[in-house]
Amino acid sequence: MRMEGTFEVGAPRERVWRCITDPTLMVACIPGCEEIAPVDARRYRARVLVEVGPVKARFNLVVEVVEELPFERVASVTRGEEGTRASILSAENMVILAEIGPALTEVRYSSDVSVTGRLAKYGLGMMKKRVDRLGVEFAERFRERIAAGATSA
Amino acid sequence: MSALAHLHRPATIEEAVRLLAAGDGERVRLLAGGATLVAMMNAELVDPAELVSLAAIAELRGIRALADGGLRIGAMTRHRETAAEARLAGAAAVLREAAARIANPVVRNMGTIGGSIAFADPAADYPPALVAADAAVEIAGRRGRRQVPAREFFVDWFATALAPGEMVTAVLLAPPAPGRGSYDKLCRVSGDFAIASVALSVAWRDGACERVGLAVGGCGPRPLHLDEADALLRSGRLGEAAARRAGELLAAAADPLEDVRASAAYRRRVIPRMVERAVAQARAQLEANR
Amino acid sequence: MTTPDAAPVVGQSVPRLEVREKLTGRAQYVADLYRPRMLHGAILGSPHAHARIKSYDVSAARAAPGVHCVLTGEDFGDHRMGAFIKDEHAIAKGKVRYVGEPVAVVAAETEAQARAAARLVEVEYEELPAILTPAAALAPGAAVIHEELASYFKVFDAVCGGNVCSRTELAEGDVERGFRESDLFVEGRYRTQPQAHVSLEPCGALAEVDAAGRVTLWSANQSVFRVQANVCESLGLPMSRLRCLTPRVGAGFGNKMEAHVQPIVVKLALATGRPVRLVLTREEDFEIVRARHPFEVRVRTGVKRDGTFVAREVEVLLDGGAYADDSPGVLGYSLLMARGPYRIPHTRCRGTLVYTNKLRFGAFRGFGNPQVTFATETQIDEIAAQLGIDPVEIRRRNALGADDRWFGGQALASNGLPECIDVAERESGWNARAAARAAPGRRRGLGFACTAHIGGLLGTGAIVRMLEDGTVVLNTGAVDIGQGSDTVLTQIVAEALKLPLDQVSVASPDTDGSPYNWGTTASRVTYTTGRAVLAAAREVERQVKAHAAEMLECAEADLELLPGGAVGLKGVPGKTLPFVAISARAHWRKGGPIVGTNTWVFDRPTVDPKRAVATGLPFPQIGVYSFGAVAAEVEVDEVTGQVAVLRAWTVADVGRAINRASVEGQLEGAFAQGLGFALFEALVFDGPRLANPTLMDYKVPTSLEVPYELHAHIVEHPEPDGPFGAKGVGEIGINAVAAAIANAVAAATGARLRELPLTGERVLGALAAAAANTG
Amino acid sequence: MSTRRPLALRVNRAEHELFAAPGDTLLTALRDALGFTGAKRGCNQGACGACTVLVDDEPVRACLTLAHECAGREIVTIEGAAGAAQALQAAFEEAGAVQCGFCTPGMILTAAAMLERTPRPSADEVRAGLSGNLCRCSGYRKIVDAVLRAAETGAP
Repeated sequence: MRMEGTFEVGAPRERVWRCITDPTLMVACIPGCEEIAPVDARRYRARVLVEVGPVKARFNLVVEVVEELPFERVASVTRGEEGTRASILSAENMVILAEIGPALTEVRYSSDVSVTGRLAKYGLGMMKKRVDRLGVEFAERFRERIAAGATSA
Repeated sequence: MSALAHLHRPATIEEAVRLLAAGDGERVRLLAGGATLVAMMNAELVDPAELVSLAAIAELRGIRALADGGLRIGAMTRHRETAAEARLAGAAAVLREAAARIANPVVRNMGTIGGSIAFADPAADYPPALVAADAAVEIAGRRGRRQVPAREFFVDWFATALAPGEMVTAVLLAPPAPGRGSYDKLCRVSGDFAIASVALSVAWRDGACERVGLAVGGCGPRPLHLDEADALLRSGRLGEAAARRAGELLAAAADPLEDVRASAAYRRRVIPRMVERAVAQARAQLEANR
Repeated sequence: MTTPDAAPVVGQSVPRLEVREKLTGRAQYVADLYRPRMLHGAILGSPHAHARIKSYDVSAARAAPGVHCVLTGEDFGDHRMGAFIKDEHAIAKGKVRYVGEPVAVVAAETEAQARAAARLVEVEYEELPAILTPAAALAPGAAVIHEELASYFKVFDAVCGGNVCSRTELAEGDVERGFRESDLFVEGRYRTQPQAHVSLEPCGALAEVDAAGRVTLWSANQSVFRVQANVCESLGLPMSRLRCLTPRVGAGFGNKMEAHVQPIVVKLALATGRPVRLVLTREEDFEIVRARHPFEVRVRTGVKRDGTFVAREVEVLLDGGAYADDSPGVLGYSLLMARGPYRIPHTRCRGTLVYTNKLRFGAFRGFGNPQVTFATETQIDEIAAQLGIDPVEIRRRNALGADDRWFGGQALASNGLPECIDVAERESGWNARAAARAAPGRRRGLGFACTAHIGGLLGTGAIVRMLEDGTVVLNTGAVDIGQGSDTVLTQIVAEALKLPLDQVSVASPDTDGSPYNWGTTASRVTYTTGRAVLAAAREVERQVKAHAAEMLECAEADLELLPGGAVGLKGVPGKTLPFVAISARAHWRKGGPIVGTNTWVFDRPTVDPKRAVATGLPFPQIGVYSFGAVAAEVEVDEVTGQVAVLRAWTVADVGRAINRASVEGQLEGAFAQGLGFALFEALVFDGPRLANPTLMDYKVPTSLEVPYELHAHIVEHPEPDGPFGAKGVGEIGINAVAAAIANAVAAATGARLRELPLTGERVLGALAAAAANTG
Repeated sequence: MSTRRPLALRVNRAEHELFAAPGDTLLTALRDALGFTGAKRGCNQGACGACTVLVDDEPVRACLTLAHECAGREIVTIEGAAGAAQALQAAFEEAGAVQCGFCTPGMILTAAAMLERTPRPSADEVRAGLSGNLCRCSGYRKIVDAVLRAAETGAP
């Protein structure tokens, strides 16, 4: 299942870069994200609540940055499972920043998400919609945060 | 392993609401006919700690006429009963036809209208029918009863206007009006969820449309309905041009799924075609009645 | 004189022997078996399509409540199983090759405990690139799914390497010359989808170990002997240590022929010393057993202007999934069927079977024939349309006749194809078909297609034993999976020995006591096992007569069997001996007791090297040919493109129908399964993962999709060496259904679809395209 | 964690005492606790119909019904077939409507309830009435014929 999208942020690319690499800010932007904590230089641990209709699943994820080109792009892989091990999630993610103007940055993101286990039985269409919407919600929140000047950097 | 520790069987709505309020919407769930909830429990998709069975609450059962001639369909009314209800005639027949298309005879014998709409599967049959019929949903909570128009009840994929701790107690219909109600479902095999469905409810008097309700199921997070499309059909007297335009508007407003049943593109494509057919059939009946 | 007792039973619609137990709920399937102190098994499936297993941690699972045993690939030896290529471990070892592949198994006190514990097994993986399509598998530099393929044991001369599991070629004549001599050729590419068997009973097994360490295994299967071979191969167990039995089986269609959970269950029982049962959930049954191969077929046919077929070239590409299973057989068989039941002097068929990181594809009713028949039989309609010849007429002109040979060179000892065509044409009202009977907004069309199928393959045996009281027990090892073979074989014995049916009992298949039987597959039981049964019954007759001759002091040749279980001296009324007298004596005399046995292996060569060239074909002898024709009437909804089948006629030459109702039941059931294949059944993959492994999302036909007007017609052209002339019927009914329906859709709409299933979406698209072309 | 509680079920006109967890389905109780294995687990999602039993004369999916919801109700499984169900058993045998048999108990009980409501159904009514009970073997033709046959012979 693939999720992708593009949105623009009214901020210089370097600032956007600092935001997307700032775990505190990402907690606030990722829908359902309850916690992010760095494990080491390249890895984060995250807890995310995914709600699909009446079904709620809390995933414990590890995000590992596999490639980082400062200010331009970051590739990561996500692995994790529900607390009960009932579903397993893995994803390959890519975020690419493009400078459109001095204070305008385009964020392109894509993620190949694979879920197996109980949630996988739940209907492909719904999961896709849910994941697409997560992307849109993320973009909205991210823009809001940047507009509000919220960055620890 | 199921975490279910308690199965309550309250005798009144108030008691059910009290038991429900003790949970957070995930830990405690209402059990109506079981057709959806138990299936989800078997698939380990939900794992409630407590269930509140509504089976023993007399007030939730059956269909009765209201003082104004309207109908009150209790939340625990089985699809089979709704499908056989003679009073759901004329414009209200849309509900009866939708009930008759749900799943199969055995599941219709188990599933209830309250359970179905509270689950709010956008590909289910009742939601577009209730929206087309402009029904209202009666809701009970700690603070008493309230009514929500069906058009506002369905909020999102599997999400309704029910607040935490609230339950559906009935579906309310205005007094049945002469006219035509129809429900057309496109699905892979009989009893499957809809790829797309068209619910149409037309009330007429003396050969003139008084009210038109048109809703499409399976093509968005909730039943697809546009006041503008209803108005077009009414003012256009169910004419071909109005039907075409209404179908186009609905297709443009659709946000269909891409799933194992069909592609989003196909769903968009069939919406106007199914709408035109449903309207043409209504028009033919209206003309025959004239 | 015929007594009511001894009315002929062959050809009659005798009710199933076991029908009362099925009607009253007493029939026991594997899930209905409970043993004292029985544990329950559960499986942890792989979340990855392709990964190396780096480590396991089973400590949490072992400590979970009720758990007796947790096993991973490390607990299994390095043994592999497979019908054609031994490439599969009992559970994943070293690598996982598809999502859902068992990586760890648990036995616990309850099913819920076992499932919960399985999830606690920690597996560390190193992911490898997932190969999800044949094209990706064949791409240069593609990750290799079976690195040790070259070293695997193969039962045939497999042409393999890289991700190619096998390549097969079969050719007759000179195809280039054939195309040069053709006036017209038509070419097309066709695709078919993966279809799930959906036997209503999910796969399952129950194993129990005795004090000596010998295992008894009950399982849902199509062959106790294949189960025994698979389990022992994959566990490195001597076959003498495993006894395989079968309770009632809730249908198979191919998915219960080779192993499913049997090796796992046996291993768990051995590890715990307790009986262990594991019945798959419906979802697991979808995800980890097997399914029908998706095919890509390219067909090019050259014809004369008068409609005579001259040349054909076929190329098929099969996605075999992660393990070979029965795939090499399916590939070879599909090529053998790609010429169809027609004379095409110059034909060349080539096929490639590749490994991918998906669920294994394997045997499924039709065995590759429905896929190629969809391609070839719809192409014939295209040819007919281009030449302006009636579709039935062009088939009749090219149909194989009595003196023709099958592709590859095998002679046909019986051939009812021309009659099948006539019957389907007549019954469907083909020549009176009208285009415009449909309601407004709907279109109707009638479609036609032909097919043939083998019944045969490999070894079989029968023991007919007469008891002291003159009744008999039949023991064949053939599993009745619901198709009714126990009844048919009993009818054969009863007819041969002129016994009432109730004096023949059937022994349940048992690897300890039954003669070898390859299995309930390849439409083979009636023909091959029936032949053994008949020969064994004849042997009983010989022994009975030998004893009777001593008793009556006459020559054996002067004796005859009398109805009701007796022997009499020909022409001398009153000089009779009932079986009870003969058998009782035989149990005390030299030459007794009376036991008739027969074993044989199907032995007619598939390919005549003087006529055809074959490489990589895994079955040197295959079977005898049944023939069939299908006509289907459809209605297409112009608004949605949805297709409904209104009426259908399915005709088959089965040699001789031993049990008419059973034969009709096979043809009707096969039609329904073909209808699902034609119109909506499809396994959908989301990347590497099956997206619809439930009956909510994967739909099979209900009683409303299958028309009530489904007419099965039996044509009888006896096979000379078949039992009472019978040949196979299990699969023939499915092959031509999708093609007939696609031809009907084309007749109704002018839209030609080359990809299955014919969903509303595709038909609506084709309708629009057809309208654009003509408009 | 769920604990098993005592439960009295009336099955096939006899009282049965058993223990069942609150989340146990009627199917689990019938099969594992009481040994009525005629109800089959085909999908556990209500989609196949192999588990269909009668509760107060109406067909239900035993896999979607909680056992504790059935206290005080009259449950009939194929093992307790009576009346129309018996006529159907005979008709299924005569019509050759049984193949693997896995769908048969659910099919017969569904048909029995249908015949109670519609004693003389048309073929299409039978098809609609059985549309929630999957059969993968027969193509349904002989099953529909069997129900029509039972309706004829069962009619007063």
